[in-house]
Amino acid sequence: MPSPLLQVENLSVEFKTDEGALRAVNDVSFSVAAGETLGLAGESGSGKSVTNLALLGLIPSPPGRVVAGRAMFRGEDLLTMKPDRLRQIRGRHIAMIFQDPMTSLNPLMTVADQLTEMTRLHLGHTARQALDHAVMMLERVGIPAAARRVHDYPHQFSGGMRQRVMIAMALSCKPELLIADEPTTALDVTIQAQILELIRELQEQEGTAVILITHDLGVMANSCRRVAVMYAGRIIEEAAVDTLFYKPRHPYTLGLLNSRPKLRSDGASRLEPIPGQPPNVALLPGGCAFQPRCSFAIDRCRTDRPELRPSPEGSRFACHIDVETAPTHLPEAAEVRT
Amino acid sequence: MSTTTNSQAAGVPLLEVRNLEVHFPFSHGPFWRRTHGAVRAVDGVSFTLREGETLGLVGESGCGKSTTARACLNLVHPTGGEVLFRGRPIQGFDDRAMLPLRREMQMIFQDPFASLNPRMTVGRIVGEPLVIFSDLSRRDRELEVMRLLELVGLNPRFLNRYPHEFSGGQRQRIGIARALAVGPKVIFCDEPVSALDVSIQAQVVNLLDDLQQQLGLAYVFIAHDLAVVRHICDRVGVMYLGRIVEIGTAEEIYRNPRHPYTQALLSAVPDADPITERKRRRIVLKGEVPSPDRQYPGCPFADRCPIVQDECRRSPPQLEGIAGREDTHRAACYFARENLPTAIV
Amino acid sequence: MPAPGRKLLPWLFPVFLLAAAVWALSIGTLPPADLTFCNATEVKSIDPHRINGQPEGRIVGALFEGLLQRHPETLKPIPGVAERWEISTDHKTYTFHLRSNALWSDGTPITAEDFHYSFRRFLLPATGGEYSTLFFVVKNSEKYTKRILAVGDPVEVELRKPADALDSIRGELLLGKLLKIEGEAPQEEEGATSDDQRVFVVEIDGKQRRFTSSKNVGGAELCETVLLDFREVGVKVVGPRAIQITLTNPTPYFLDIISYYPLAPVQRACVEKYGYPNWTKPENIVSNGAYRLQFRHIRDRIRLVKSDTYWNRDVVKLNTVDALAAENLTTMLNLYLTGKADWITDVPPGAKGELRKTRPNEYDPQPQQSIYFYRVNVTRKPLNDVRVRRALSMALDRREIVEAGPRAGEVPALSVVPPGIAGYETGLASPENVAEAQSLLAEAGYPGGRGFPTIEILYNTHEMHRSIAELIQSQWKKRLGINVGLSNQEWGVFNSSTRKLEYDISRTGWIGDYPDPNTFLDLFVSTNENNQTGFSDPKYDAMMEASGREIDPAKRLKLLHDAEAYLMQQLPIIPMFYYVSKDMVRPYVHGIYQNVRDEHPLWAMSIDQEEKARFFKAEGLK
Amino acid sequence: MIGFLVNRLLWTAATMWVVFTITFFLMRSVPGGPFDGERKLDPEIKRNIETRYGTNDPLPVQYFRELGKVCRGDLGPSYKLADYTVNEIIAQGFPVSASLGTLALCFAIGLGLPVGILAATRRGKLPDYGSMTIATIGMALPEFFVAPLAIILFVFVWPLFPAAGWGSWQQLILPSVCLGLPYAAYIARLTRTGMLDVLSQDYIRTAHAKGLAPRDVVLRHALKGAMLPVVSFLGPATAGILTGSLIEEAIFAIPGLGIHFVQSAQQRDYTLAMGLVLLYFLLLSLMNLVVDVLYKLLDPRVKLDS
Repeated sequence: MPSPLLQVENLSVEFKTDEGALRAVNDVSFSVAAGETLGLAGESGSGKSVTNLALLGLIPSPPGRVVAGRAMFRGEDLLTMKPDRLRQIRGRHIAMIFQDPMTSLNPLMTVADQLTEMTRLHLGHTARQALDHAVMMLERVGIPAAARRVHDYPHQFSGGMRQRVMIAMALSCKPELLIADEPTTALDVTIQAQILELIRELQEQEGTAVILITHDLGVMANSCRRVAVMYAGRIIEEAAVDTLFYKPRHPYTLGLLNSRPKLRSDGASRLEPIPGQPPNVALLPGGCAFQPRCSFAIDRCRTDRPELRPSPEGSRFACHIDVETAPTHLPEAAEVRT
Repeated sequence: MSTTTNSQAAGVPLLEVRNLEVHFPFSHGPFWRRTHGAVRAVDGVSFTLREGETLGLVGESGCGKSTTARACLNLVHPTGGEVLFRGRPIQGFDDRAMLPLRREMQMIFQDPFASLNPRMTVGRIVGEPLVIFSDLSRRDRELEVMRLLELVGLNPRFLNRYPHEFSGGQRQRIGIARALAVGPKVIFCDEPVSALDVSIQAQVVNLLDDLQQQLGLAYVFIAHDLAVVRHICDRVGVMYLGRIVEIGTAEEIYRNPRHPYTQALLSAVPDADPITERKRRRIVLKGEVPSPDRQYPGCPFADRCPIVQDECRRSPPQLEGIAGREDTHRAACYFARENLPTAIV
Repeated sequence: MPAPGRKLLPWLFPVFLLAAAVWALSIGTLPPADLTFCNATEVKSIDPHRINGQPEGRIVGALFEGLLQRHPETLKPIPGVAERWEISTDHKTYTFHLRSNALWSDGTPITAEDFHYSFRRFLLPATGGEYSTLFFVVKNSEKYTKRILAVGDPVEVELRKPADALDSIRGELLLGKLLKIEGEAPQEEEGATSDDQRVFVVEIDGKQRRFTSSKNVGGAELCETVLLDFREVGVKVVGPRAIQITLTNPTPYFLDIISYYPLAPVQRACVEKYGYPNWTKPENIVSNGAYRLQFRHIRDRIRLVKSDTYWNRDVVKLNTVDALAAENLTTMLNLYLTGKADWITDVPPGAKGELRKTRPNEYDPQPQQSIYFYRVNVTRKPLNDVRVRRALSMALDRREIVEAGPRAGEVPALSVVPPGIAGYETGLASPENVAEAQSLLAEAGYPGGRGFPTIEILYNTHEMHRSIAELIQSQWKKRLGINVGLSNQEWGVFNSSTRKLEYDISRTGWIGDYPDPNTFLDLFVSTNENNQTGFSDPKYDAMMEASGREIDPAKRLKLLHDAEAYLMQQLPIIPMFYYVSKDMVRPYVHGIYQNVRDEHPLWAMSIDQEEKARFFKAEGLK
Repeated sequence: MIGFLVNRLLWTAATMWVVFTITFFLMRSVPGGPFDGERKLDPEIKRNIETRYGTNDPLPVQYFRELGKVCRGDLGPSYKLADYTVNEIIAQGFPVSASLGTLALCFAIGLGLPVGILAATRRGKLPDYGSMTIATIGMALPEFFVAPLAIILFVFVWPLFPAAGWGSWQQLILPSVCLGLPYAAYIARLTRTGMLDVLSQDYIRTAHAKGLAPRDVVLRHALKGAMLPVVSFLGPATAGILTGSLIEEAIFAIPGLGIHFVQSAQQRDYTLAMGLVLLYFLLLSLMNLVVDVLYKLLDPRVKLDS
């Protein structure tokens, strides 16, 4: 088996808060192979964005701090690397795109400035080369009249176009890995479809590996080959996309799938929500973090934290029970309310 | 009053919107401002809402769905058309005259946090409408607030807590409780679940479902999440550039969309089903939603339409019933009645 | 293409800042003058006929010279443009003979005609000379300036001049006889004065014509003004270099007046060519004093250079003199201490005590002919009772006031006329006597201050006035048991309140215009505008009137003494202290003498350079 | 852009007219006139002077006459500095005040901006706390305290600069530093706040993700945005500082306009006070216009709409 492009091992990230240290990412391990698309799913606060920001040393520090783990990228540990070396990797080898293209692009600089500064920095382009390259990249992401529009400011582009600019910028140095953090959440569905399609196309052409962070199960089903689901700072299930959707092993994954209304169902059936509220990472219960909301929970879940274990389908999941056979019961009403 | 029941019996809808227009004029010039044009946020929208029914309004951002709702409540002043509540026009009502109607029509918003005053306790937030609209004593008001909290699935003991102590889903429940306090007949839900986590969305959707059953509420449900709309709505209107381009029962719209825009919209929604996703064919629309500050002589969708014909650019198509299903399905497309291939598998 | 402005912006900003800095620093440096002094303010004007202040006097005194000037030490009148003069036996007619070598700065000789023109200009209503009252001792001059006309008077009618004519040129004059005045003279008003709507019927060349200066009156010819025929005024040219001045009454201090700077001449050709104010510009001005004006920078400095046409140029030692306009007293002291000013005309109150101790030969305050006093509104109860006023005065500890308030060795005052006028004995008020004061107050019906209403001291907003008022407040409270309130007002409002008698007790200062008791005592005559106390006493008026008619100097001074003694019994004002001089002068500056009017003509000054060098070395200055 | 400028200039003219009218009547409504001194003038002589200046005409007549003159750019003669017209006084005083103010601003920006940036990038560390404490004190200390202190230190204790006066570069240093200090403090605080605000933006994270060095992130991506609040502060501040400072000019004997502002009001020098008020508001309007244009140049999203 070829060594993966990125191998994250036991990553833990803490934030200092008034209530003490808050472990936003807890013992997370995963790997991404070259050219692969890994989905990172989970709700807000589950730690999926922090995980990826930590890889590039972009957590605001203080209060954030990587407390444990390794992230091997092309034989080097991103987490212990000197800042200078890490800056050479950022943008050049690992690029990121973010959720909101309006706030992620500098509103006071032209698109040309923002695109060229990367290639001039990493590829040593001259101003002329860099501008040509920027126009070429804009053309590739489908921006019409790129040679003219390259001198525009971000606000002169629509939301979808801005995200294309972000993608052009991220890919302009041909990085080996693209981290896309909720790239389509702020966009309309029609534009979302265009952007996802664009990422897929470029990925195929360049062989870029992608970590796609999303909470949208539809996007995941559409774009990912492998998916890791995070809950309360941990990966609780990791599987090939089909396995995850058709044979989920973790009650949380199952709950997520069941709580989504289906576009093509008749709409008459009642939704099955996951009860309770998303966890506050600062106040996690002992045992399994999902246990207070889990309809399968048994006594052991309250005391023992389940470790990731392999399933027959080749996935990994962190649960004491087998959702296919276990009896379900609703958690107590009082807990639902809190 | 007996007349009310009569009129209901006679089929007068709870809410009727006729040719609603909201244009925001923009103008500039030294001293004397000249109107140069208008953002045609809502441009001739008509629909009806019956008691206990849920009407969904879908469309891309900027298509005018929220403005339509606000105009119905007179939160923005319509520049044209009529809104009739139980057959009575409410246009031109000043804030005072709107008061009794605010008892009937309430609104909940996308961002529950932004719409709750952070310096007021939940008890005050929910009880505030009661102060205005009822003459309950303080004690009775408190009891009523507790009943409302219970109704939306919150612990009544939370009365004295502040909004920041709640999670997003709970805040949305507080917003719903506040809307319910005056006993409305219609609630305009403006993207009520899109800011919520997936696992919580379903809770709120179910809550809205339950409340509708218990209280006989009618909803105007605005969302861009087509799956949620499908789930909760009886009828759906698809909006584009301030107009309804297709309207009908949810079943009809989702199973048999006739407007090319509806078809494209539906085809763009990724489904949480990897196999379907791999097989499906998408109608990829060219470009983006054009600016609503222009007036289009023909069909506003013409520039992006995959099946556009010359006549589409000449005069705008009107909403017309689909042959055989005139009562339940109408679309504004010259080719809607033809048997076009639909993109949905 | 991108907008070029935005790309350049980050560079434009520092470039702009740099350019601004260079521009600000590019102002040329001036070579220092021989003598630099702080004149304490920007002068209002250098037109002799329009000024009245001491700082103005210093500049005008250097630029212009009148018929007479004053001795720098004694202030006695000494020859100026006039080399000699004759006084008639009735002491009413003075004939001045001009020296032949007196020249204007443009080289033309000064003639009697120049003085005639200047006096007429000084008196002309349109000039608005504030000090023209000084010259009212001259026959008919008051009638001329104030337009006091009676039927039958010979008059001059000044016709309307073109709108664009310079104001210094007069319109065509018609001479005639006043036949009739229609309408009332305008009444005095607070605030702006009203339109003079009188119509004057004048016979000119045997024809009757009607004139008015008001645009709002019909049926009459519009003219600039109708005045008494100036030939009636006691100013007459009696030879190319001889001018005769006739007075209404014998006025012993007339020579003091004629030597005062507002009576300096201006050159008609210059004034009428440029008009006011342009003739005062350095490039236009023609003067006749020891110095010429080189330039004026507003609020910065006035530079004077020695005039090479001045008749007495040989005595003038300093070639250039700078008068700084610095107003802040601390700043003036700083300039002085750092060697940038050789003479400052005032020092900060807080430093006075220290400077008197440490630099006694540089700062040595001497009593002046100026006084600080409180006006008492004698129209208000209970201040209309003379016993109350005397009680108030006698209850004061003036020594304590002087030491706590101005703190520069000021002298407690019990008279209005400051000491130091030769031959005059001041009439004193009763000295401090608390017991007597208490009994007077009891006599007036307020034993121990009981029943005495609260009165208020009004002063213009100023630290020193406040501290003095507070002290007086506590002295009266302690010694008389009466309650006194304090009220301060901004300068303009304060003046207005005082003028309208809207006060109980109000503070004032007064500087004598000429070295004669009259300049102080005349204030309290019923008709004097600056009386402002409501005091109107026929006996006092008569005493002052009598002194005005007396020819014999000694007898006259005795009459004035009696008047002052009477005034100090009546006490419409409560004298507090006499001011002292405030000058601080480097020891190497010679020719500045202590005198009671703080007048120091520049022509008498010199600098001992060797002494200056020694001094600077000793002080560590550059 | 042209339309915007025309519109703004029209508004400026309208504002100036309103300011003129208010000032005109306000000044004349307070007791005391320009020719009322401590000594009361003989009424006839006062009338003569008032006739000279036309201040005894009915108010409406005066109003329209003055307005007409102001419209022609003639501010009339000063009543108190009688040898000069107000135009001359402003022409002499304004360059002095303006150059002092400009230098003070140079100093304030040159000091405040780097300090603010430093404080923001070292947030919560010693440079931050230290500089912000000093800045707070700097803003709180009144000029009449700072300037004498500076004189004691740099004129007497350590004689580096002259005590007062105008004309050489040495004389400019102390007053411009003293005048600029509170502005420097304020600018430092504004820069810090603006910088912190910008540094927390998503696009700064993007810039870091691109691999830019921290210095480049701050200077190229953050500085412009952080300048926006500073620019809007500098507009009105510049108008104020260019028209002179009473205290600095008095203490350092600088022949600027600052003292005139107070004295013309106190002495009821109507024309001079009017001229200065109009000058100030004109500058204020122009500076606000400059700020708007600068804003547009700094932030392309801003639309220059009236």
